[in-house]
Amino acid sequence: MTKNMIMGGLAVFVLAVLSPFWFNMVTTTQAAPEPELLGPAKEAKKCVLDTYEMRANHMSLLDEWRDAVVRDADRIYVAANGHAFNMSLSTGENSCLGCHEDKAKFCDACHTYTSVDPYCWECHTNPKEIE
Amino acid sequence: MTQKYLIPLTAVFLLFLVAYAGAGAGLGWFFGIVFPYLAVIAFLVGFVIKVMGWARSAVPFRIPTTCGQQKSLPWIKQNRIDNPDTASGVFIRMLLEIFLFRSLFRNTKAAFNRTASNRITYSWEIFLWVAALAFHYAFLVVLLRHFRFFTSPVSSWVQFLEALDGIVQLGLPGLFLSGVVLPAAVLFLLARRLFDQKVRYISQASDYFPLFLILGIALTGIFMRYFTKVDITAIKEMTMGLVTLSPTIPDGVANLFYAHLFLVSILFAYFPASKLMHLGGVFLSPTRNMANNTRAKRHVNPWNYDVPIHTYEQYEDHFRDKMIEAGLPVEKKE
Amino acid sequence: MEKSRRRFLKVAGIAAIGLGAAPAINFAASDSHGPAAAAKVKNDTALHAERWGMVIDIKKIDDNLARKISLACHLHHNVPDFTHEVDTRLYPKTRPVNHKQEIKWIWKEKFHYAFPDKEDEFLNEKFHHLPFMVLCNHCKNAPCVQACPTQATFSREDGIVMMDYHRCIGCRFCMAACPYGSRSFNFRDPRPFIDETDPDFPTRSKGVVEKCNFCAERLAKGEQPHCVEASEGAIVVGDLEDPESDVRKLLKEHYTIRRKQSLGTEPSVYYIV
Amino acid sequence: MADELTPDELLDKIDYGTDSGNWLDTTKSVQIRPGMYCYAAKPESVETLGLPNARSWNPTEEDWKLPDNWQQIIHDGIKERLEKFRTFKIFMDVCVRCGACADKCHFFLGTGDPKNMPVLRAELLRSVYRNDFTTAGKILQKIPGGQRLGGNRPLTLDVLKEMWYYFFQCTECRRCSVFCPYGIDTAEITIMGRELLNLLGLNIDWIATPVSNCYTTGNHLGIQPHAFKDMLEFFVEDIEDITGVDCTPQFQKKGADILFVTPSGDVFADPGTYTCQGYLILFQYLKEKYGLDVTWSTYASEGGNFGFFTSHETMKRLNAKMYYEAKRLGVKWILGGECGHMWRVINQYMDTMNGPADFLEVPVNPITGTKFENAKSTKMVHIAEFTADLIKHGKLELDKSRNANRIVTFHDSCNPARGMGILDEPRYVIQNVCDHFYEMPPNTIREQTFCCGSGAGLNAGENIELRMAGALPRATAVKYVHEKFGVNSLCTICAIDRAALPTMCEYWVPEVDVIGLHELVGNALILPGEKERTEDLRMEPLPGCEEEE
Amino acid sequence: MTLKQSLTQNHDQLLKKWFQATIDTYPPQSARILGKDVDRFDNPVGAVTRETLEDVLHLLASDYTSDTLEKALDPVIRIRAVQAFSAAEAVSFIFFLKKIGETVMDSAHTREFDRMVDQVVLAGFNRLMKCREDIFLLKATESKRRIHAAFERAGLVKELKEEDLLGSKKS
Repeated sequence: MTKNMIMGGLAVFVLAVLSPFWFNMVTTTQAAPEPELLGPAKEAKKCVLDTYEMRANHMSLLDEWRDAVVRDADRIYVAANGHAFNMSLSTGENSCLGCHEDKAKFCDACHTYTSVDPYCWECHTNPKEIE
Repeated sequence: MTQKYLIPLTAVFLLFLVAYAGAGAGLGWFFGIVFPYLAVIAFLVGFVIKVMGWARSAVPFRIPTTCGQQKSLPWIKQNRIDNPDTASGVFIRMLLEIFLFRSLFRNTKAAFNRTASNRITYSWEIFLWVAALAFHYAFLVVLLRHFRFFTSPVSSWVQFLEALDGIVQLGLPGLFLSGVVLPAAVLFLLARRLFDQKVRYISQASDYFPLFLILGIALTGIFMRYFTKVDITAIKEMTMGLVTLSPTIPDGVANLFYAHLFLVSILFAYFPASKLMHLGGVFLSPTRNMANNTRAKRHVNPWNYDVPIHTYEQYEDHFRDKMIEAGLPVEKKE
Repeated sequence: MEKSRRRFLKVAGIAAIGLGAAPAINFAASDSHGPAAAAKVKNDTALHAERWGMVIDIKKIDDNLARKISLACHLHHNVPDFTHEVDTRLYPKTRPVNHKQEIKWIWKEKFHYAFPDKEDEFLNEKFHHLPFMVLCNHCKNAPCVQACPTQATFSREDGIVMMDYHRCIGCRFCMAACPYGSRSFNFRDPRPFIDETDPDFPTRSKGVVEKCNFCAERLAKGEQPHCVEASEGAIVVGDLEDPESDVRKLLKEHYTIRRKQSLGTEPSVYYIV
Repeated sequence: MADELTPDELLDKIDYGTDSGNWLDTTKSVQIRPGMYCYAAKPESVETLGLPNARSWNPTEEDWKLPDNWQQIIHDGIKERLEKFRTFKIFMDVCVRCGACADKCHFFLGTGDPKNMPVLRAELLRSVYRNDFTTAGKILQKIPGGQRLGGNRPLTLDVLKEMWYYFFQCTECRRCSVFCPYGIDTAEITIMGRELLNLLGLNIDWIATPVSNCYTTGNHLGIQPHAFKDMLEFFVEDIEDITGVDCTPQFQKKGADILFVTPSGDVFADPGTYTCQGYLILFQYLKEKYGLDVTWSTYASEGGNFGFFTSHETMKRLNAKMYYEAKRLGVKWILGGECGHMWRVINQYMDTMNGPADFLEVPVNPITGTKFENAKSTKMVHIAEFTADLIKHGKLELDKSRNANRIVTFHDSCNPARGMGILDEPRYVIQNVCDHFYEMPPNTIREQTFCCGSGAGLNAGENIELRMAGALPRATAVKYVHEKFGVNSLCTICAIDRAALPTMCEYWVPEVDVIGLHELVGNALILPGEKERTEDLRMEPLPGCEEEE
Repeated sequence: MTLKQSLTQNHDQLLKKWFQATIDTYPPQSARILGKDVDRFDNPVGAVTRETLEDVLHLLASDYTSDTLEKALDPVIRIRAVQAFSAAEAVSFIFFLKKIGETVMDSAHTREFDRMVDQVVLAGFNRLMKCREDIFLLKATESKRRIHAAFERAGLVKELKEEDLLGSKKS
């Protein structure tokens, strides 16, 4: 293998390793989102878990919920803080989207940012989207 | 003998603790910003120096290992891949070597015995090939998936890869296959080093260390995703800070993440000084990346030098009488 | 619930073990944060039964009512209608409709299809024109439950044969196992074919089987199933194990038949003829 | 091999422990065992070429009479070679010790000595390289126990002795290289190791003396020109007895078409001599029928090149004679006889070292018109290619029945198989001169062929145990076809094979003969004007001509 | 039950243990490879050892003479004769059979079995000596074949001395 080929390959490799750096220089970068609390959520102030726990753990909670609802027919979640919630993503007042009205601003902002694409919305509907 | 693997194991464990405790003690800026930058620099500089060093050495001779029929008479079928005489053949050979570990695969053929002539047995070796392939591809997928932390908006190819990797749609957050395959393959490679006597005998501490390190990286990653859970929005804010050269330490970055990042940084920094450089070496091995065509096309040795030889004249001078007596032709009759 | 999960894990294999354990670890951890442990409970108003059953009085149903019943169910459960014209503005990429595909939860069936074992050469002519409403029988010995490799279909304690769409992998073993043809498969994304989506019930996704769920979501709120409400008294649901219940009273008073009884699946849907 | 044990200890060994220490430890001096090593080079032989540190020494003695600065010499030698050979540098750096090569080495399989695993053979040098030439090694040196951790070790006398012992237990056959995911060629490392050892005068006599002979006399055996001619003339007499045709060859003929070079083993050692007679018959046939003008040379009378087993420089010095003589004689191109390492040198080194051969023509077979495109730069054609071409074009009259008593299998020699790739040409020739041909099992032929166990200069007498152990894998395959198909002839195109395999066969499979490809051709070829043959070239009755009892 | 019956009955167990013990005379790093039961061409030592031991056990269970024993032992002894074993090490594997016999078979047969093994050992020593003689003979004939024969035929041999034939030991 000639020296030029090696140098060429090496240059490609270095560029590839540095791609996260230069790629963000040549493209515009989206800033980290700040989830907004709107509507009822803004007033309620109390969610199922505290904020950090919710940010880190909500997917596991939802996983628990769906099993409880579908398999055990339990539909009410009495949280550790004493509040009762409707174990539903989108139906009813006391459900997730019942309180956090704006899915785009509440769910999607972070999900899009971190490339999380849950398949929840393939079936569950956002009441707002249904005219 | 046991220190060969106990020391690396302890080392990885200590490194983990140092970062975990260090981040807890407010040294997040070091483990999250300073060390990762240093590691990337060490990785690139080390890698380039190593490869340039290889490139600087000459390739005096064309010595491919030929694993098939040479190009000879037109009616004899040449094995163009295993005994290539053209650049395209070499290219395919290298492609198969790099992407499918073809030479390693040669190990895996079925075998037959005296007693059970029809029984096909697969040796332990096929699993070496399977595990090696699984390990490298899983590692690659894991690495590429992490681009979701370095691009914003996240590129579509990353999302496609994630969808592919998460195709089983199991659990929440969804299971990534690479997350299962990678540790499994590492554990196999580790078990092989520990329990196969011959491999154990040839293994050095420097063979165990990267395995433990990668296992540590994989496990911390898996823990963050599936078990202890972390706030990835905050983490991405931090990683994006790193790659846009405006580092920040946002609130809510878990200590486990610092440990994960620190182990990754160690891997990067350690890479150029270790056997992991086979990543670069596999492209450069002259026994694989050259065509077997020296008889058709002259290969030039850059440092070729003249050597003293015993010339015909010297030879004839020495044996002239005997040659004449035997009736052999000579240049000078005297 | 723990029990059923564990059984599922056995099926799902090693890979899932870590995942399945994950929430358990989480909640052990998160529980310690609050003074009281979180609890999952039922609605106060929920309807209960030892074993839910249904009695359908065929004599009270005419074609009109049958259509109404189906419509009520399908509308509220977002059951797609593949004859529906797709709104190309919302779903520009949807391929043309294949009218052979059909998804149904409760529908009108001819007697000799619904009760092939009871057919008789000299059967009373009227049977041939009666609209037999058929749906999932919520069998006591449901063959579909046995067939499901992921336990996406399971028997609830109250006798309802439920589907957990999250778990369905679309293998369609259940469809092969069901002797009543009560199950339908989503060969394609159903959403474009739902005229008016009911926000109170999720839709399904491509590659998932679906069927009647006995309106479990309504029973949980203390409401009667949609079909019962729409049937003008022709359909009654209640507890088969309770001798005082409406359904038991009807069974006592009338001669009833069940579909393909000889198979031993023990359907929970009875027909007054 | 394990340390010497008393019988008592041996008997208690049924529950053998698992851990047996670190191979890096050379605290106990390496055990150089009789039967496994070759005698040291004689000082005279080393001196002939002016190689350094010629002296009389004995490997089994404690003192190897090394120069005072021997460590420096090796260190500098490694350094120089790292710069000169990318192979060496990369092979030092990239091995991951996956173990794929471990059970591919015939010496490991035959002797059971774990240090014969190719990876460990290379690690002998690599451990020193890591210690002296890598940053990590230099850092680890400063930490107590760090050397052990990195698998590094300083170059001590014991390490040197171990290197000598094991680099002369490698036949540079490259079988391990076939299986290595990075193409690491242990043969290449052995070549470097031997070069380094030669800097200290640590060669073996079985290499040094042939090299010295070849340099001065023209061939490994030191056969002087008149004796060389006598030998061939003696063959001519034999052939005349058998066929009634005079095949007298030409020597040093200026302006001949082709210069023929073959390993001197074919001229002087049985059963290679019969192969040599085969060449003579072929050339006579071509001369008579087509007027082909072939000349031999007593100056370039050695195709083999033991310099290859000494150092690149020595290889070049010996190899230079072929082009030198071809130029002097003004031939068109060179034809090479059946030989293993000779062809590796010709294929991979010759043109680079001593070319360009622009004074020669691109080889064209004057009889068939075939242009040997694959040899258009080196201008040197393998006789199997040449004969295969003749047969393909129907230019040879062959009587297969004369080889009817031979049930043949073909042993691919390491160098032509893995350093060149000449696999199908000899098979084509065999199938055209014999009726019965059977292949050995697929994992023991072609590129996976097992070495004869005596290549790369290890074909001595004193190390016969090593050779027999190393030949075991090859013998097992031969035995298999012998038992299954009644194979009685092991055909090969390598002079070292012809010298080594008869001994191997005698020990492991006594009923099998070793035979050269052109011996078979010579038997089958119908010479113009020949009398009815009753004997083959070995003067044994042809099939159908056995004496009535 | 006679000893021979017992041998037949315990054949598999005896073979398994004996093979393992024999293979364990190699360093453990090698023993794993040699002991694996795959391709006889990729692993001739292991395959030949197993086959030979099996043949010997079969022979012991039927009729044998010291000649047949020697013949049966030949393949494995032939290998061990060229490996770096001392004479004691080379035949030691036969003695292992005594210990294995004790653990596997009825103690009533122990003495008889021991005597049987002694015969095998003697046959083994005989064969080892033959193999070693073969090797020395090969050394001599090989150098003769190499040059001597051809030279002699050509009448060129004048002063080849014994030492020259055997190499350069004196150097």
